[in-house]
Amino acid sequence: MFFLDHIWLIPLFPAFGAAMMFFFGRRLQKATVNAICVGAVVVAFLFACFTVVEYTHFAHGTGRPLEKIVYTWLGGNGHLNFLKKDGTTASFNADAGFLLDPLSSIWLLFVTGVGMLIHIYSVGYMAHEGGYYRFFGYMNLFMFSMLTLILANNYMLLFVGWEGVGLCSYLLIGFYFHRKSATDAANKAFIVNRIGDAGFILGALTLSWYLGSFRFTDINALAHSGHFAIGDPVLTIAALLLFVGACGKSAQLPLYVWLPDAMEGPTPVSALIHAATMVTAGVYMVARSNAVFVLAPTAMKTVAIIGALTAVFAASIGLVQNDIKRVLAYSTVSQLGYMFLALGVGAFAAGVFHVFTHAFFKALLFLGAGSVIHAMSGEQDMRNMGDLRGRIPTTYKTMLIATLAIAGIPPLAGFFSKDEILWQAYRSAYGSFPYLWLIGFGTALMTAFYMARLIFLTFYGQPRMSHEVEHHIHESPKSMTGPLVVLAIGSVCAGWLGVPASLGGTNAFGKFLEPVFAQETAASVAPTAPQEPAGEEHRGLEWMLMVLSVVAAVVGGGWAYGYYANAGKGYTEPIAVQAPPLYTALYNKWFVDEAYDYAFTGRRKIGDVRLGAMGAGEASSWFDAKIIDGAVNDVGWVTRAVATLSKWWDKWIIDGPLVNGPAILCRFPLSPIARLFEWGLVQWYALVMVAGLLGFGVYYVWK
Amino acid sequence: MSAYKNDQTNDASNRALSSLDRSNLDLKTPDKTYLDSNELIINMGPQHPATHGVLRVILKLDGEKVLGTECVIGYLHRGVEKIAENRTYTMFAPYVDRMDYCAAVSNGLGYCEAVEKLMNVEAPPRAQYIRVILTELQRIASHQLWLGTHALDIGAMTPLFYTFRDREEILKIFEKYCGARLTTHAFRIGGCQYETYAGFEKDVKNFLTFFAPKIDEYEALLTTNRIWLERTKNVGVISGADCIALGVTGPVLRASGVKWDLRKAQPYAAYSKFDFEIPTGENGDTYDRYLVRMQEMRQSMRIVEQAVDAIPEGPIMGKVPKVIKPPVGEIYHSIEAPKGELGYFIVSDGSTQPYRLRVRPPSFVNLQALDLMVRGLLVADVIAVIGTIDIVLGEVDR
Amino acid sequence: MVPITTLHYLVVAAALFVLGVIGVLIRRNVVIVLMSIELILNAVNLNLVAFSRMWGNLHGQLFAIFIVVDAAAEAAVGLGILIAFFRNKETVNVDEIDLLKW
Amino acid sequence: MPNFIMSYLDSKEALTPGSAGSQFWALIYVLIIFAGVSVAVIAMNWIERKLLAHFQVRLGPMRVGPHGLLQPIADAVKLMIKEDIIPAEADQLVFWFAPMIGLLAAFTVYTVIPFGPSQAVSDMNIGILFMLGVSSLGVLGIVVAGWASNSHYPLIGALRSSAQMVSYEVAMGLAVVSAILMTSLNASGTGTLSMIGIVQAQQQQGVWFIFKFFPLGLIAFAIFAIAMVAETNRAPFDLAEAESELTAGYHTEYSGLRWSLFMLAEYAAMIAVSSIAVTLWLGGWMRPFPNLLHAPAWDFIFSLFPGLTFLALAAIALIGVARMPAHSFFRIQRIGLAVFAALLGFVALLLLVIAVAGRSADMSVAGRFNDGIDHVYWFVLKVAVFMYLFIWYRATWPRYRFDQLMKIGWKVMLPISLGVLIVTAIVGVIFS
Amino acid sequence: MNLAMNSALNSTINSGMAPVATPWFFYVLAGVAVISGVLVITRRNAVHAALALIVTLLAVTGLYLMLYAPFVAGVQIIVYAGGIMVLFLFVIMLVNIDRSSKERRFNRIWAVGLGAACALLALFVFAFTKGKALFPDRGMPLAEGSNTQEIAKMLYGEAGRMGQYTFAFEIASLLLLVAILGAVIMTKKKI
Repeated sequence: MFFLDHIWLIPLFPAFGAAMMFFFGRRLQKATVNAICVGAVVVAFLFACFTVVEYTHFAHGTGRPLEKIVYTWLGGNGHLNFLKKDGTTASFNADAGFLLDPLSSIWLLFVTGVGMLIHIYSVGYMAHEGGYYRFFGYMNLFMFSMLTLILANNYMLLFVGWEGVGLCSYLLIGFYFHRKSATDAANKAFIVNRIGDAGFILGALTLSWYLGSFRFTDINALAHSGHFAIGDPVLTIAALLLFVGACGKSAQLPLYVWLPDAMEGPTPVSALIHAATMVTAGVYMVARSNAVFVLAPTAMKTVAIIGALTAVFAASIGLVQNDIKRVLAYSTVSQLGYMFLALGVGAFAAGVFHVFTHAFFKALLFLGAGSVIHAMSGEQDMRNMGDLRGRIPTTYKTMLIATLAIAGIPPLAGFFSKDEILWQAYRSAYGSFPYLWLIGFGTALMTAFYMARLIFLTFYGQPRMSHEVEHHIHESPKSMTGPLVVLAIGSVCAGWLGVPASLGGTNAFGKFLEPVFAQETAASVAPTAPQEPAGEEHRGLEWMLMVLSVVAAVVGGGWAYGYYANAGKGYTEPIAVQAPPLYTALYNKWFVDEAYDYAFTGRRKIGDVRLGAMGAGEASSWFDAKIIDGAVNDVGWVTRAVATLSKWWDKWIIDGPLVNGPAILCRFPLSPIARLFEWGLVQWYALVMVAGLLGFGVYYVWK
Repeated sequence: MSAYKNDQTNDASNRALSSLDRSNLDLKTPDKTYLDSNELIINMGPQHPATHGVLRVILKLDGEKVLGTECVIGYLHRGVEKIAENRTYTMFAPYVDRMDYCAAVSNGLGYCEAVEKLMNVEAPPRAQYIRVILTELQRIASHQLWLGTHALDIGAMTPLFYTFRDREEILKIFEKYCGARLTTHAFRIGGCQYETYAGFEKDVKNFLTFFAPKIDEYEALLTTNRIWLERTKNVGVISGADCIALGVTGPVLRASGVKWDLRKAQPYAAYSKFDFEIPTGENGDTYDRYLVRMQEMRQSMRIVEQAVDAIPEGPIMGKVPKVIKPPVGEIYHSIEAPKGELGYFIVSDGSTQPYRLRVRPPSFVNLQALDLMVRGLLVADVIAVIGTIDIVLGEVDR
Repeated sequence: MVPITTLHYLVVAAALFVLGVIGVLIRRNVVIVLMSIELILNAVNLNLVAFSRMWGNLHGQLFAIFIVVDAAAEAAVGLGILIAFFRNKETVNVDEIDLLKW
Repeated sequence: MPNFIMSYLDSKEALTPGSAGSQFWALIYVLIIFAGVSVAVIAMNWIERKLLAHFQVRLGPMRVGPHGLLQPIADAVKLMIKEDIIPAEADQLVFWFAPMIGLLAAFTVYTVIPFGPSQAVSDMNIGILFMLGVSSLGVLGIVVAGWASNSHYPLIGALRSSAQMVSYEVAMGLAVVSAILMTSLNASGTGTLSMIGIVQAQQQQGVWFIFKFFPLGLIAFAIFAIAMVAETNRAPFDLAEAESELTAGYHTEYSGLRWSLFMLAEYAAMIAVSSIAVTLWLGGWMRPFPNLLHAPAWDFIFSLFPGLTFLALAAIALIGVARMPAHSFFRIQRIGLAVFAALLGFVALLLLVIAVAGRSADMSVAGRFNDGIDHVYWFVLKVAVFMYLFIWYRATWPRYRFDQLMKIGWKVMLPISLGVLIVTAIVGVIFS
Repeated sequence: MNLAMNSALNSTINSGMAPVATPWFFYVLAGVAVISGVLVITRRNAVHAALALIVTLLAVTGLYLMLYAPFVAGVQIIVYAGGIMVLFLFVIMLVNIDRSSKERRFNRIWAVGLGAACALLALFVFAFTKGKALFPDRGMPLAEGSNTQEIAKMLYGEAGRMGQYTFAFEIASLLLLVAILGAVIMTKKKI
């Protein structure tokens, strides 16, 4: 039980690395930085592995959570109390506590694992960048925050991690702070995340106000206790608020806008934070709060719809983007939409499974893209690439695998997880949502298309880059390709953990997670939607759907092949040819950023009017100048009028007979007498003394 | 004014060389730092018993404390250097005796040696020895005069009479040798003017035996006298570095711990043949200067003793033409006069008269240190310091 | 000749006292004002000693001695103030000592 | 003889004229003392010059009279007929009478100096206080002289010397107080400020106060001896007239008679303070061991001393005559010196006659005269030692600097004298 | 002259230790005191005024001696004439400015001051004439010879008892100490 007892050490390893970088990083050699930071993550990964192994022994398949409270961080002594909704008081209590259950085990493993790989990759990728120690310090700090997030046993500590990863995201997006676009992107990410964070903290507080605790175990227990009806409005509101937070962190509509811009950061950062780990924090949080969501079907539906819309929306944008990282970014958003779709339809396990597989292939894609960019001397535009497959073969191969995986080609990882989601959407335990399936299906088609487009534009066709760049193209170092290969293996194999029963698999992944999600199925769902046995009768339908999606993938890929396989300089976009307005809309990301600029930030005017934050500023400025100041000025005018009157009164009445009168009185008859006593001539005072002496003398002599 | 304020203590080590900057010394306007009636500007001299002649020292005082001084010189200016340009080399020799009239022999030695060097002739050994003997006797006489007047300045009357009594013996020897007591003109270019008289050696030896206990007598009066110690210790302190910066030489320099004596450093005449030591002081205060001069008298006696014993026979004049016409050129030659480095710079245009003659008088240069030495001290110390610098106004003004 | 009685002394003392008062009241020089105060104190002393003689005991003389002590203290402090004042204003005229007037 | 003359002489007690109320004799005494002190000062002038010269291996005045004996007279005449210059910018009036103040102060103190038990103008109850007070008035003369000259050096000199005198007065006064304390160590426990009383107290206690409570008395005496040198502005404390610094100090602008008055005052003050020292610590007029050697025979032997001293002086003069070169040039000098020797011899004879005549008649006029001569002789002898010391100091020591002087006065002498005073008081209480 | 002296002699001898208290002395001393007192307040030059004050003080000292108060007289000389007045002269020389001797001697209100002082004098004269009978012709007997000792006894006490004025004496010494410190601190240029 050593590792379980010392589970709190896992986040501390990267924290140590970050602290070292913070205090001494400037003076350290690169090798030392590597040793400390990468070493810390490696140790954390190994520690995590052993911990999970021990946990499986501990749980014995029951999935009982392991909760370890290190110390009480906020409240807990009874002095910090609050009033619950039902009128009873509860003690505000936030622990520095750690919760390990199957859900967090999975996250723990892939966060540390993928993180470790990306750290190793970064050693190569960042070798020639400035701020080396800074980068790794931020990365380690991110690892610490993320691990805190996933190991937290309550919303408050989770929020600490949540904010920590937000901070690290901000810092790393703005890593090239000398570039204005980078700092702008960082600010954008930070601000958009703030919206989500506000929702999250409100949701968490609402929950505790309602349930009296921040602890997941307590909340789960209460939610399962049956005291709360399904559709309880407070829980619905709380769930929706939490989802707002998830939208922010996981880049869902309408808060997804920061993620594509976040590609300004270094590519490993994009891979680690903005593809594999941090953006899944929202998924994790919703999955973690599943008990609450289950009691709020409205919220569930919202999640599902938002997820589906996000998926198709982002995929559509991804169809026409030219920046290789942006394509991947929209792909990420789209895939996150898939996950939320899964969560929304109640397929928590499927969603989590997709997170798991997605972590591999998306990290792989990003790292591969990074490798391509590395090879292209920093070029990110796919229009200037082409015919790279022979020149950077390892990257090509691994990226191809990842593409196949994300497109859903069996038996690669994406196929299993995506089809699980689609199947669940079509027919989940909570109901049937064919239209959502349809959206998902369309998205899958688009996914296949844009991913194939990426591959063809990058690795096939004719070389479109300049000669200097072409001359410099080279395969990346081992520290970069190594992780690619490992991740490629993961992309191939990860899916096999969750081969559905319909394909003769055991869905071990779902089984492993079952304890986390099974209870509410039993507790609350059963009455409303009777458990349908995963019967044989649906297997045909399921297969059919699988075939359809595979076909969609192939078709999408085929289209892309048709259009892009031989793309030379000045190739044409098929959509631009077929539907130029649509292309414009897609190319400009549906004008969402512009809309936000008009509506929220107010950076752009509609006619003469500015809306949004700046508009509010202008409006309040106008209000201030015209209304407030006007009122003040009017008051001033009144005051002046009164003052004129008062002055007249003062001058002619007060100063006249009342003030100057006595003064004149003093000056002529009185002051000479008074001045006799305060003359400033010492001898006068002595004279007064002599006068007194005379007076006494005369009195005594004549007495 | 701040420069003065910092000089609160007598501790001269606090005073950096930068205090040499005398632009602060504004004698015209009184110090307005605080309204203080104690601020005085006083003329010490030119008629003053303690300025050793016609030196005028303008003292700016805060009460009794000296804020600054300014020496006004020139009351005894006779244009010696200008006169040289209108006299032949031989004719000019007596004039130099009138500069430091307390050490006329040394002045003559310096001049004669300078001209000899210019002409590239050498005085014969016997002349060299006679020169050494007379010059060292003159050094003793000069120091005696200094001791007497210095002690008198500080208030001890008696040493003056003692030293004058004993100085008389030296002057008698001079008188017997060349007929003059004060402005001797004992040497000529190329050697000595006169052969020694019969009994010269005996007289000198008699003097040495006579004088040895007399120095002890002086020292018995002063060296351990408490009041003398209080008046001279830590008074007029000047560091060796300051001395060098100001060009101060002679006993003043040596008392500040710099072992610099031209008799050793650039031996002239016959000095390289004699065994003697250079006494030095440590603190550079008035007391050290006193001790150094007392020691110098003893050392001079040693030199004279050796010289008298080893005086060779031979001619006393070198091969010098009747008409002295040095080759065109210039020469600087300096000797260790009793008061410091006495230098002659002669420019010859090949005629019988110097084109230009410039004297580096030790008194004049040493007098510069007065301001540095007395700032922050009291008026009474100014007297002591003027005495201890040992100036002769005839030499300062020339 | 009239024998000298206490009254004679008192008359002298009164004369000195009045002279002192005049000095204090009309002289401008602070030093002289202080001297006039000494004059007043002396007049008082003379009175005390005369009465001591008259009553045949020494208390008057003792008082006179204490007044002398007091006069010494007064002179020291008064002149100290004067010096300090002079240093600041370069005047010893009492009618120019009027800083507190405004 | 009128009564007012004889009544004093006939009185059975040995009283001073002042105490006895004899105004006539007081006047006589005053005249005698004034003349005597003036002569002494003039003699001092000669003695100092001669002694100083001999210290300094020279002869000093030799021309005016034999061995310059008439030099003081010549000096006096010269000073008196010299033009009395008063600087134009000086304060005429003050300049004129400033020397008088010093002279007055210096001479007034002689009214209470006891040359003998009755050989004083008056025996004041506050004698020593009077002496200190009046001698401190001498400062005024110096200050005023320096101020009136309206010149820098005299002003500085005046301020210096007045500061010096005021400072040393403190230590001096405290030393005096410790001696006065010793007078109260008698049966009644009351001391005295009377000069005669102080000497008598020494006689009663059988010890000179310099040896009392050894070394307390000696320390107090030493402080007084130092302070009195400073008080009279003599070397090594002669800062006020340090000729090398301030040309001549406060009397720089003075010349002629007025200058000589300053000299007179200075020497008179020297004698006066020496007299205080003698009175307070050295037994005043008492001959050595009056209590041990009190037999009449001893009285007689000691009463021969004045005559013998003059005889010795006459002998010295005769030796001088004999040593004169046998040259006609020295004839007048030789005759003069011989006459001087004869004069001294005559005085010696007279004194010896008085000593013999006054031997047995105790209260006779002759006896009292004899006693008086005796007392005055011993007193003057002791004072003469101090005068010699003054000259010796001057020949030997350099001059102190002003700050050193002040430092010694306030930081050394004052604490020591205070300490001595306190310890004396404690010891006195213990032993009385 | 003879007679006067004789009578004086007789009277003094009769009264034992009486001082020479003739009226002539009194009138001379009183006259000197008053005249020099006038000089004190009229002299333009402060040094002259100080010298006149010294004369006054000495005259008053003489009066003390006539009043059988030799100790007070001694104190007067040593403290006043020898100490305070030297201090005055010192200060006058320190603050000696030629300006002051060329300015007006008297202030603006001199007439008023003089009037008040004259009124005071008139009051004194009136009081003395009115109360003349109250003063005895001769004083009570007062031993002069032991004056100092008597004063000492009153000041310090005797035979182990504290004197009547011991506390006053101590306080006076404290006052002096304070005055010394105050004067020193005030006159120091830099504390």
